[in-house]
Amino acid sequence: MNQTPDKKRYLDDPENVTRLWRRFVLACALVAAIDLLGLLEVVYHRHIAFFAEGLPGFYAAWGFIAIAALIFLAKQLRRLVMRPEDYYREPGDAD
Amino acid sequence: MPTELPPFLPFLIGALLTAVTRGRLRSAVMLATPVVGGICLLGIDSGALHQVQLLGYTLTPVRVDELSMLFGYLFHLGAFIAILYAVHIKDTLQHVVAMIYAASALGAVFAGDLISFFLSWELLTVSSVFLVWARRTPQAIRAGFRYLILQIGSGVTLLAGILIHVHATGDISMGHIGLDTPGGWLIMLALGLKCGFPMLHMWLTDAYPESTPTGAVFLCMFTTKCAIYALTRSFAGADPLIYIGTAMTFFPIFFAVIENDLRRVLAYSMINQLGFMVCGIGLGTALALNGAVSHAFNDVLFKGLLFMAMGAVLTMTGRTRASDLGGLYKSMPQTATLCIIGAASISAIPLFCGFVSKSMIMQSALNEGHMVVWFFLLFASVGVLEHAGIKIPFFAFFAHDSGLRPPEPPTNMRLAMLIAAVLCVVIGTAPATTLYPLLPFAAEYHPYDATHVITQLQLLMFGGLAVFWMMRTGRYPTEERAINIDVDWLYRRILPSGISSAENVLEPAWSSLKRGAARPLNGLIALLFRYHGPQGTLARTWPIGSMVIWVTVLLAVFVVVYYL
Amino acid sequence: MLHHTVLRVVAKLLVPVILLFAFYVQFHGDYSPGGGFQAGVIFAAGIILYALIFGLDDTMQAVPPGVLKILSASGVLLYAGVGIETLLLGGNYLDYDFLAHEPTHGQHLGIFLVELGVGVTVASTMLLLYYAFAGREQGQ
Amino acid sequence: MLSVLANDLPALQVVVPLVSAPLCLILARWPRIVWLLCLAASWTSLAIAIELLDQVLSGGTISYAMGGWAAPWGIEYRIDAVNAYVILIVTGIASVVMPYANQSVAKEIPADRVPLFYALLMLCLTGLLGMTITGDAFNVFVFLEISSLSMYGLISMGRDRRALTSAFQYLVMGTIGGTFILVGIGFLYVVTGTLNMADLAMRLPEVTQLRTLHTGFAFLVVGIGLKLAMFPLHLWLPNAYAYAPSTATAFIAATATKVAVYALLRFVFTVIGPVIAYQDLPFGEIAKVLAVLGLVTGSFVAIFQENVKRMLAYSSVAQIGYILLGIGLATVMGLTASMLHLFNHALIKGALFMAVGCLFYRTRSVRLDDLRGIGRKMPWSFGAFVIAGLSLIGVPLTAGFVSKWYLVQASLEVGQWPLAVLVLGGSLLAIIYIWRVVEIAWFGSPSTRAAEATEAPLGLLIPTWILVLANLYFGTHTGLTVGVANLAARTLAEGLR
Repeated sequence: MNQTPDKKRYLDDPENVTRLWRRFVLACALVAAIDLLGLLEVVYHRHIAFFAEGLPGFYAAWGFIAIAALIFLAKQLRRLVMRPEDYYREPGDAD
Repeated sequence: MPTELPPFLPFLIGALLTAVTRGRLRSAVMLATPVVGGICLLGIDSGALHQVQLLGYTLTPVRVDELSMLFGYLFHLGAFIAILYAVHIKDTLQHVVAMIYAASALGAVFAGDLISFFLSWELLTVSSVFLVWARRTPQAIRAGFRYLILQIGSGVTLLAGILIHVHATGDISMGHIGLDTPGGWLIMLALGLKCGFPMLHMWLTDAYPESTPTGAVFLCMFTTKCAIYALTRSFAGADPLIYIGTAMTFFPIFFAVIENDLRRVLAYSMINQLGFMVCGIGLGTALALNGAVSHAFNDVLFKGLLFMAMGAVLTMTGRTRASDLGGLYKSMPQTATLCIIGAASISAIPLFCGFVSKSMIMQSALNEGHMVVWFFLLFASVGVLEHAGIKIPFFAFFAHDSGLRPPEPPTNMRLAMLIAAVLCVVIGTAPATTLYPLLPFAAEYHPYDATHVITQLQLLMFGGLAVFWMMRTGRYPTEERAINIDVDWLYRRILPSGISSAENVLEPAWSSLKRGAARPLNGLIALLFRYHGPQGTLARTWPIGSMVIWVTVLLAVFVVVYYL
Repeated sequence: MLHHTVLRVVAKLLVPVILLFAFYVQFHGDYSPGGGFQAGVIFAAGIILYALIFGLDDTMQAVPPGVLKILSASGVLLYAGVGIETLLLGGNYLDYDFLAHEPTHGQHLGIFLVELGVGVTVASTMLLLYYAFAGREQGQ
Repeated sequence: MLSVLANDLPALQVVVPLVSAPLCLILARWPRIVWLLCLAASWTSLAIAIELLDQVLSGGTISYAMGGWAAPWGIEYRIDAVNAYVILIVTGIASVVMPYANQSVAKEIPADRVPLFYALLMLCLTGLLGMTITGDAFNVFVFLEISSLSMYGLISMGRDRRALTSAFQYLVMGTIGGTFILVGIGFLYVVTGTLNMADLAMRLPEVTQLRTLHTGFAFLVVGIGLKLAMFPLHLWLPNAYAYAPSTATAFIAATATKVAVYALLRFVFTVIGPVIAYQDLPFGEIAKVLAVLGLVTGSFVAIFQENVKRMLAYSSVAQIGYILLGIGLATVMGLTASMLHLFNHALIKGALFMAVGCLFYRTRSVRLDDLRGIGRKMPWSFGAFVIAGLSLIGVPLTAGFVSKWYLVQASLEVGQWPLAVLVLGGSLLAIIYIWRVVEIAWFGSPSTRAAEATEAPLGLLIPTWILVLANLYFGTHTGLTVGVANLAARTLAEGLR
């Protein structure tokens, strides 16, 4: 493998990462804000199939909650199913 | 020029030629095969092209209609990409079985009757297992055996189902079967094993990650898609499939979040994607079925792309564990970009191909009034973003720097990934001119309306927000050098330990049996050995006297029974 | 056995008579009780008596096992050959009527030949069996 | 001359091998000529068998009076679709085994005994053909003894010392079986005063309630059951098959039990009649129970065997279970399945034992341990084994599939679900024991014996592959086999309902 020292990359600087993160949060806020416009029928007509869909910020909230719940539950699942890496290992196995 | 060439024939011939040629010539032959096959396919007539008589039934090995054609195109496309990806390898075995594997997949989707379908189905099993074995590690060999046993089990179940179905209806055509007869249930069970129904999915997550880097690409393209094809053809609108499909989208995402091996994450992700398709098949409306098959189409592209990206990482670094990787974007920027395109596609981000097919299924669930199902599907869609959309590229190419600086993979690998990525974007941006005309069922659908795009963006961006927020705050589960047990634990751990404990209890149990005590049931296999093993009562060489006693006993039985 | 003079003398007298009787049973078989099987057994018995008294080696010189093997096979061949001859002459298998210009003669001839075949095979096979067992004892 | 003989084909069918047997001894000095003679004899037999089947299919039953004596008094050779079919199986196998014998026998049997071996082989063929072709009950016994005695001889010529004891065991058991058959025939003679099968069939319905008849039938079934290795009377079979010379095993395994099954069918359906056997007496039930026991036990024992030939022998016990199952069902479909499996199993086991013979030719062993890694050294021989094994399992496109398909259909037809499941389950067990061999012989690292092995000579490979290809051919072209088997089954089942 190529072991020559790397040049410094944009992402190597934690400040840049924080900057990106902030921009991402901002973008999210903007996307969520469109919902309000949708409510007012300004930009587009919002067609919904059932009531929950029509709640402002429903999709955004569901997206956030779903991931949070998923990760929380998955962490609990780990307690149940996680095993050491050599759990099934038999003599003579390659790494 | 209309042709009647069976679509699987070019690949079988290709396999033969691949076996006897070497070097550049072989590469040319391998790449030409799907091209030639595809050209022949373009001009193929529709209808039952070939018929044979067997056992008093009329078999139709080649039957062409829109549904088969869609999968026919798909498999040629997939085969071309996968072959291009694998062409640099110098392993004759792998190349030949991959060709046979593609041929049998084509045989399955063009089979017009159940017996031809069964034959292709079995060939699919036998050829694919070699792609696992070709890794040639002890783990791969064992995983291959487990895979083979389960798949043959699926084959036997299918055969039993076909026998019963044919016996009940007298119809061997490969058409709608439904769940009215026990035969139908058995057939669905067999198909279900191949497309990863819950509790039957473990072979997928067990064997695929053990296969060769290139083999996994083939594997992810054909076997499960054949099952999806068959379910679409034979079980469209079967209610249980809706709930089975929902469960399939739902449970693997939890495993995927905590799994360390990235190719295994992809395998879980695959079950999840298959769940969407199965759900669509269960819904059974024209829109839902179109959604299912088009999602199958797209899944071949983006799942293939992801497997190719991970295969490239595995080829260049020799590892696929999230805990061993990270920071690879510095030396593999092209692979990283292509991987991100695949991740965006699978996450169904607008303008990528996952979006234009998955939304059809979601929309049908809403149209049919399956609210609960829809909620679960929505949950699962966000889950996809987490494990396939973010986790895969993030842990492989970014995250903490592992210090690995592998070069980019060989040109042919990058080219194959590029083709898949371009197709992902093209289909995602212009579905109405590329994918939709191929769809077999009549249903109008426009994915790009403002509501849909905006809600999807909200869903995914906030999902992403949650992921990055948890990562930044340390709530995200760390990558552990560990494995997670799954259903295969039952036969990899419980069964062997059960047998060995049975052996331990057997000796005293046997003596207690002699004393007339009850026999413990769990020593079944050991008991079988006791009687049937080389020294067992039923197998050892008997003294002539004992043999003669048996003769006498049997004669006595006959005489007594006859006298009664 | 070399010293049992009485036995040797009696046997020398008896053996030809036994063989003669065997031939009688053989050739008279188609008229009166008897036939190839009995004749063969009697003939073999005569030789076996000789072997018992005068030893296996002398007997094997007089009646070599190689010849016996061929004889046992030719007996069967004779039997089957008669059948084939009747086939060739236009009859069914072993239909003796066709063997001569007249059915009765044909029957005579047919039975005579077939019984001869049986006699030869039985006698030689009996002797072969005896040689096999006796030779085995000698070898030990 | 040929036109003279055209009407005598039934006699020639038996006489040709019969004449060649003593000729083998007379020509013993020239082993090559002996072999050529046997080859010619077996091929002539096959030609006669084909011609006979053709005549039967076009012109119906053929009757031939031996020695010109008319039927009830003289011995009658009576050929209908059933035995024409079985004769075809026997002569077909003989014609393939005979070319194979040349090199195999030269390697496995001391030179001075080779002509004897061929003589016995031809006698065995004579006996089997005679048993099948004759229409006289007592004649069946005579030919049975001819075939059995020669078989004992053939088995005892195996190189392994255990061949002698196995042959002796078989001798005792076979003699008991023969005696039982004789006793059974005797009982039938007592109640009817005739030995001609057709005549017996006419007279027996008058005496259906006689205990003598029932006892006679019991003796017959047990006696024939011994010869066809019906569970639990199969105990002689594994050793006999395992320690006999390869050629003998291939020939006997593919033909002897088949002819015994034919004898059973003949006695049950033609002589005794299905009405007495299945309705007055519970023959069907007993047959089914024993079939199932044999099927399950044979398969399980096969799984645990360390000796490939013994494994195949136990598999034969299981396969006979399948055949017996079809007979036990007592429907035209069931009988068709049995007749089909009679044919297909002959092809399968013939091919398997010949392939094992090829392996033995080079390695001098049939123990699984010694065959480790042999697959890669002898790919053609081993490939033959695998394809024939697939046929044994019943993979579609092979002959084995066809008969199992019919057997399952037959079980479903009479509503016997569990039997259908059992047939399929038996295939799973077959997968296991065939797979065991494949795993060890292909994936194992070569044993010392395997490391030195090279591919078997063409003289062995070609006949083996002919049978293997026949397995594939009859798996895809079922017209001939199914048609004839069905005709035979309908001939047999005329008395059913």
